Amino acid sequence: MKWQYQQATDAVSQNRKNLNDFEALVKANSRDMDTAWIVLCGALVFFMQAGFAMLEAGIVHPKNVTNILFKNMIDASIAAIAFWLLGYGFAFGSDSGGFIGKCGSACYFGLKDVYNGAGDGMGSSDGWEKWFFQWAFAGAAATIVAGAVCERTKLEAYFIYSVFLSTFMYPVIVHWVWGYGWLSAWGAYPDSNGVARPIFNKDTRSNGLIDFAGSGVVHMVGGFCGLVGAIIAGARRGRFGPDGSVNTLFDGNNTLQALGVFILWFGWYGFNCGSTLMISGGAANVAGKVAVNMTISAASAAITATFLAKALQGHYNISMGLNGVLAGLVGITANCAVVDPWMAFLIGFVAALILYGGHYLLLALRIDDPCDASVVHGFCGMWGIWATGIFCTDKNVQYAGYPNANEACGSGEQFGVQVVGSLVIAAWTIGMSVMLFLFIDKTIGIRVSAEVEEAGLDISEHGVAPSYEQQPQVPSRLCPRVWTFLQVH
Amino acid sequence: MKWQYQQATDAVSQNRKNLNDFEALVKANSRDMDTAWIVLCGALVFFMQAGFAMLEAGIVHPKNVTNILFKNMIDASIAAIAFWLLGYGFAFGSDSGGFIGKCGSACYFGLKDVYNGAGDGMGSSDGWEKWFFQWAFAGAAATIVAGAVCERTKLEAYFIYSVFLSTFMYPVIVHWVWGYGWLSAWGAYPDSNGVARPIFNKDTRSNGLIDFAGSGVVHMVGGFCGLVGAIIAGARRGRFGPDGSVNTLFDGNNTLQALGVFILWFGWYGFNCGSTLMISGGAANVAGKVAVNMTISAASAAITATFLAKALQGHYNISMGLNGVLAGLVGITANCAVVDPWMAFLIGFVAALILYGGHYLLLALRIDDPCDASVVHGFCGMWGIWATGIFCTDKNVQYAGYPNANEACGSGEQFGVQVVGSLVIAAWTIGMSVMLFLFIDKTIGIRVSAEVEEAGLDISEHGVAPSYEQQPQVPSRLCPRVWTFLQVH
Amino acid sequence: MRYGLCCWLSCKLTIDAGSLVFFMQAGFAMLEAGVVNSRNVINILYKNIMDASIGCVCFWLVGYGFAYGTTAGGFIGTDNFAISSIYNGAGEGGSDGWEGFFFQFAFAGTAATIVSGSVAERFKFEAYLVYSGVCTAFIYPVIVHWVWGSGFLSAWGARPDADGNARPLLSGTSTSNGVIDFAGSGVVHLVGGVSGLMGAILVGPRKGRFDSDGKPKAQRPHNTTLMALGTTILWFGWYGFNCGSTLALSGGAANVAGKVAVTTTISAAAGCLMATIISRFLEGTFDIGLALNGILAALVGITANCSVVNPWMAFLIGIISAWIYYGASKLLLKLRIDDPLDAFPIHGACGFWGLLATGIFCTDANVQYAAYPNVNDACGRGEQFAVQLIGGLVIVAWASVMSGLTFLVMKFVVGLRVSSEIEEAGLDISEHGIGAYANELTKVFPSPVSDEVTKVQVSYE
Repeated sequence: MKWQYQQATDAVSQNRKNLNDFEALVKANSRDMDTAWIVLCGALVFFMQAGFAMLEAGIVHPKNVTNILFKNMIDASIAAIAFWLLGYGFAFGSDSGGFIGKCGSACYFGLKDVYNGAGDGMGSSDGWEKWFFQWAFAGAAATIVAGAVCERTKLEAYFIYSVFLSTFMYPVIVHWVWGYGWLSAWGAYPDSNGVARPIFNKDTRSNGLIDFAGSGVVHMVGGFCGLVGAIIAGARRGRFGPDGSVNTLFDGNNTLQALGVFILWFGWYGFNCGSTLMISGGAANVAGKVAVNMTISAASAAITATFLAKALQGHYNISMGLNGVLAGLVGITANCAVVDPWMAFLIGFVAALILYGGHYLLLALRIDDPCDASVVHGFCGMWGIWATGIFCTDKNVQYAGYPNANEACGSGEQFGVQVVGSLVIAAWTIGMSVMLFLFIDKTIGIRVSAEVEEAGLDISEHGVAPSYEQQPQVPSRLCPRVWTFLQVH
Repeated sequence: MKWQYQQATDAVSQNRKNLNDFEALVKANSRDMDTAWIVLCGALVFFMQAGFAMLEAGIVHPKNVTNILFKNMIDASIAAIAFWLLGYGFAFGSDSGGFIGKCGSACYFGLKDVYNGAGDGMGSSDGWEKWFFQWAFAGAAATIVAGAVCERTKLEAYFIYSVFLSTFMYPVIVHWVWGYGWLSAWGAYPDSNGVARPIFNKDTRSNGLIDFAGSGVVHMVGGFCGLVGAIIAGARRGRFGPDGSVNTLFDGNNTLQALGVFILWFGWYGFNCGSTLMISGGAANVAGKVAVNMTISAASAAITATFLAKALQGHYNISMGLNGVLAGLVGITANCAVVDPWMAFLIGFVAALILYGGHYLLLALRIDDPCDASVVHGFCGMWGIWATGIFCTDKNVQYAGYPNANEACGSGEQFGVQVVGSLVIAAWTIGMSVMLFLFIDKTIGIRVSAEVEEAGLDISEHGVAPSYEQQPQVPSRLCPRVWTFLQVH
Repeated sequence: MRYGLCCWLSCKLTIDAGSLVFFMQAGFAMLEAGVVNSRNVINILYKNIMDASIGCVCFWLVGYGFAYGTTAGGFIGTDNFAISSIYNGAGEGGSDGWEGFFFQFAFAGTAATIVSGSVAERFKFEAYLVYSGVCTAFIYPVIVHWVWGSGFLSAWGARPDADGNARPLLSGTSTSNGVIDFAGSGVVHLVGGVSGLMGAILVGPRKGRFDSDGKPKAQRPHNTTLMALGTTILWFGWYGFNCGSTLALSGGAANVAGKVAVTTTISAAAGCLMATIISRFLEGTFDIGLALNGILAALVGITANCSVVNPWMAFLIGIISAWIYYGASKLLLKLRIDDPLDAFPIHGACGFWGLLATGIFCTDANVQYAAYPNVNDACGRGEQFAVQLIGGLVIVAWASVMSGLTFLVMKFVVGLRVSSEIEEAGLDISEHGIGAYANELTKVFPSPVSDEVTKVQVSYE
């Protein structure tokens, strides 16, 4: 009997051992799924660089196309080096007073604490893919500005701006909102058990700022920085007549614009869906919901902008429609995980109105933002943050995986938090950019000379021939031979 | 002793409990993987919109480029709203007599039964990602028609068509073939145990229509609808001379066409591989097989079309080669999971022949389909459905995960089912589109005036000068009303 | 259950990554269309579409068998032609291997398409199609077999020891690794680059590329928008190329994929910045073509070693890649070799550098992390560098001899080069029946156009 008992006990503990192995395996699989998801989504987000490049190349005058392409290419590269050496450490290193990351128990300068085997090898990742995903975001934030200051700024000025943004200005906001900063939902103030608490109330009744995929962190930063740059650089020559009239300098290349917007829309599925940061444990469901909401918001904004333009301008204005898509996407980015589809529809609708109003507001203020980057990304980004407070429900916030269970949305507190958060982000961005661009302007100068601007930046900075506009007309490309064949047979 | 026994029993049941937890965890992991897979593939399918836009912009005359880009942008948006509010409910709601989905035990109008926690949270998804994936398909079906009716139809007519197709015409066929409709392999007629049975035979000996990723459901619908539209709208002015000659109106921009085709080919891997609808339970193997088959078919069709054109026309005609890729992809779409690679090679080969024959057939019939959409998507789509019946093997059908194990392919019954199914789809599509386009023609008119067509749709409908022509004298694209307003204030 | 779960993960990654690699075809097409003269654009686009198609058929029928079939003496695979051992249920619950073929096809297409850049604007279309078939059917698969299959250079080794554990050829024991070429600096890029060089030498420079003194005339890419689009698509696709080369996700391979994404990014960025600096200070202007090629050169340089180096090494590799690209490009001009797309400097020279850099920078801990099968100290001892050097030389020898033979045979059978009149008029008119293309192209993708293009267009009218 005793022997039998021993046998049974052995079998049971063997089972438990197998069970533990199995548990480890399943956890490792979950980790691997999550990592792969982030790598793939990160690649999609990177592809948005191609979208921005095409969109902006389709808007600027042909004499400046090479210049804008160059800016788009170089800011992704600068962001990679800057974010590797410093930015990522400022954003996600050990918290220092809720303000910035530093080198403490976690040190990410030069990716120091990301190394082979940094995770425990079973349930947690080594963290390589997180840098990759965050870099793609930093690159997107940097590249937004190129559209606002194009056709008149010095390339060297853009280098300086680009280094500063991805080294310091952007990472600090990331730390505040997505790291353990003072605005973060994961919070800077641990309670006695070490559980993080958001700054507002410092207990679980408050959420901190909810910015799921970066309406504020990425788009507002890029958009407001672009706005400041556009103001300090001043309008392009001839954009505004002495009598206050507005001149269209170039009609734009709609094919490139449309291509750019489609690529951006495509990459945005990586941007927003990937911001679940994992797919295991039900996060994949959230990713699905995010995809639905952002599709509906983009569609709603595109349709609204289209018919608004038709009603007010008398034409189906494709630039407005394309920018409508982007406005809808920017607007839903903060809240894609915490709203329902019908709310997404409304968010897109309002985003299109803001786009329309913002476009004419800038013109009325004589601010020259050729790509409307500050409207699409800045204003609609701010709307996205506010819309989160207006439309979020506490149930949805739980579903999206936010850590504290409370009724901040229902009680309206969340809206207050969102407004405060958006103002803080705007203040930081505007303050830093004013300093930055004024510094550049006083030292090397932000703007190219009038002759260079007139001749186009491609010649002066890139040494390439002027644009195609002197090309001879070619009436038809019909090849007689083929058609002769067809007409004979 | 008894106490020991109790302890052992407890340990065993504890193990069993743990085991159940793990089983649930593994199931949840599978669910999460499936969901993530569908989201990624859906994004790829959406990217095909960019491919269609570039392809079509590369074919139409520059004076109509903005118009075709606009159509591509707006039909994806209209499809999103229409499919959200109604279409998805018609397609996948509770079956009503095998014909259409309705609001029953499952109600998907306005995504009613897709909500946080709709699945059981452990083994099944909430269903968000399914809508996203299906929307991307609906957008693809809608956008095909734009290529067939381009350069001469009113934008408003296109809006009406687009709403109707994605609200009703397309979802009904989805219900028939992929939902629980009367043609579906999952069948409308449950037996006494509630197991679904296809309509033919109503027992497991029959499969229903096999259309894995939509040669029929998506491409035939788009293609035949485009054919009807092209006939009712009539040929472009000057396309056919009075003596029956065929004139090339514009030779096309091959860079854009090639870019479009590459993007489409890329997105098609999401279209077909994602149609496994999951990745767990061996479905990943099927996805791998699908990728192999469709690659071989596309390659075979491209090579065939190339050398056919060289032999018959004396030139390597790139348009024919590019359309060959698409023809091969459309042809393999229905059957990519149920054929072997050598069959895929033959399917692509025949698709290229059909493309070639169809192209000249349309010209001989004086039907003007500028992008050959009805040939590539309609005719080759029908070939895809038939090829499924010709080449499928019962073993392959099992491997692809179809529910009934039988010998329908071996006995040839499947071929009959495929022929019947394709005729039904063609009849529905043609019938509905004739009604739709005639209705549009009798009310608002389907065709722009001769003057507008001559001048190009970009000027009249979008207020922009013919694309890419330099217009130094064009002062502004904006309506005077707004400008007066702005300048006064 | 266990194996199944891993399989689903791995298949998923492989298919996703394969699609990304395939999308690089679009990148190559756009890049090359942007660089070549506008009267040859259709020709280069068509070559890109055809080498994907021909590559697929040839690789399916024979290439994949040569690459991954049962080895014959470590030299070549001998079975699995027309993927006969891939069928439903081949894996008995594991992966059936369909996705493996798909992923490898995407690589084969890449290797073939590189050559089209070297021989652009003067090569006969038929000759290119034949080369493309030979490359994907034989030249490329054999090298794949050597390095990634069970061939004599492979880290998985051709020589089993008594226990059946595969051993690499060099040293024949687990103390050696074989050639480490994680994602194909050598296997894919070096092969494409060297073949392209042979093609460029044998077909000769384009008319007017060098003046009578042998001085190169300035070449301006006619369309920078297309080049930028193509390069960004390539960079995007490269994440599939390198990350997907883990070939699995489970068992920690996803971590390696994450690391690969990081090192790839840092190297590309470093290459771009270095090329920009070179351009500014040696050429006097911010030349976008140089900077874009710097990205590609750095991506090629990191491809072999993306999994076995640390980020700071990736940074150095990217910087050096830009210099190697620049130097090789100048060298070709000195030697009067006309390579319109700089395919050899980018893919050949930097591909070789990638192999060497693996030997220089690899650490044994990193090699283990990247899941190479033998635990040893080959990197620490410096043996690995010798292995990489030998491997690189073997690849260069094979690729240059085989592609040289192919081109020579074709030269005497069908001829390599189009007639002087056709070259003058552009290949689009003669081979594709379409001409006067430039105006439309430059309107859609606004960009500087060289005077030469304008002149040609005028002469058509």
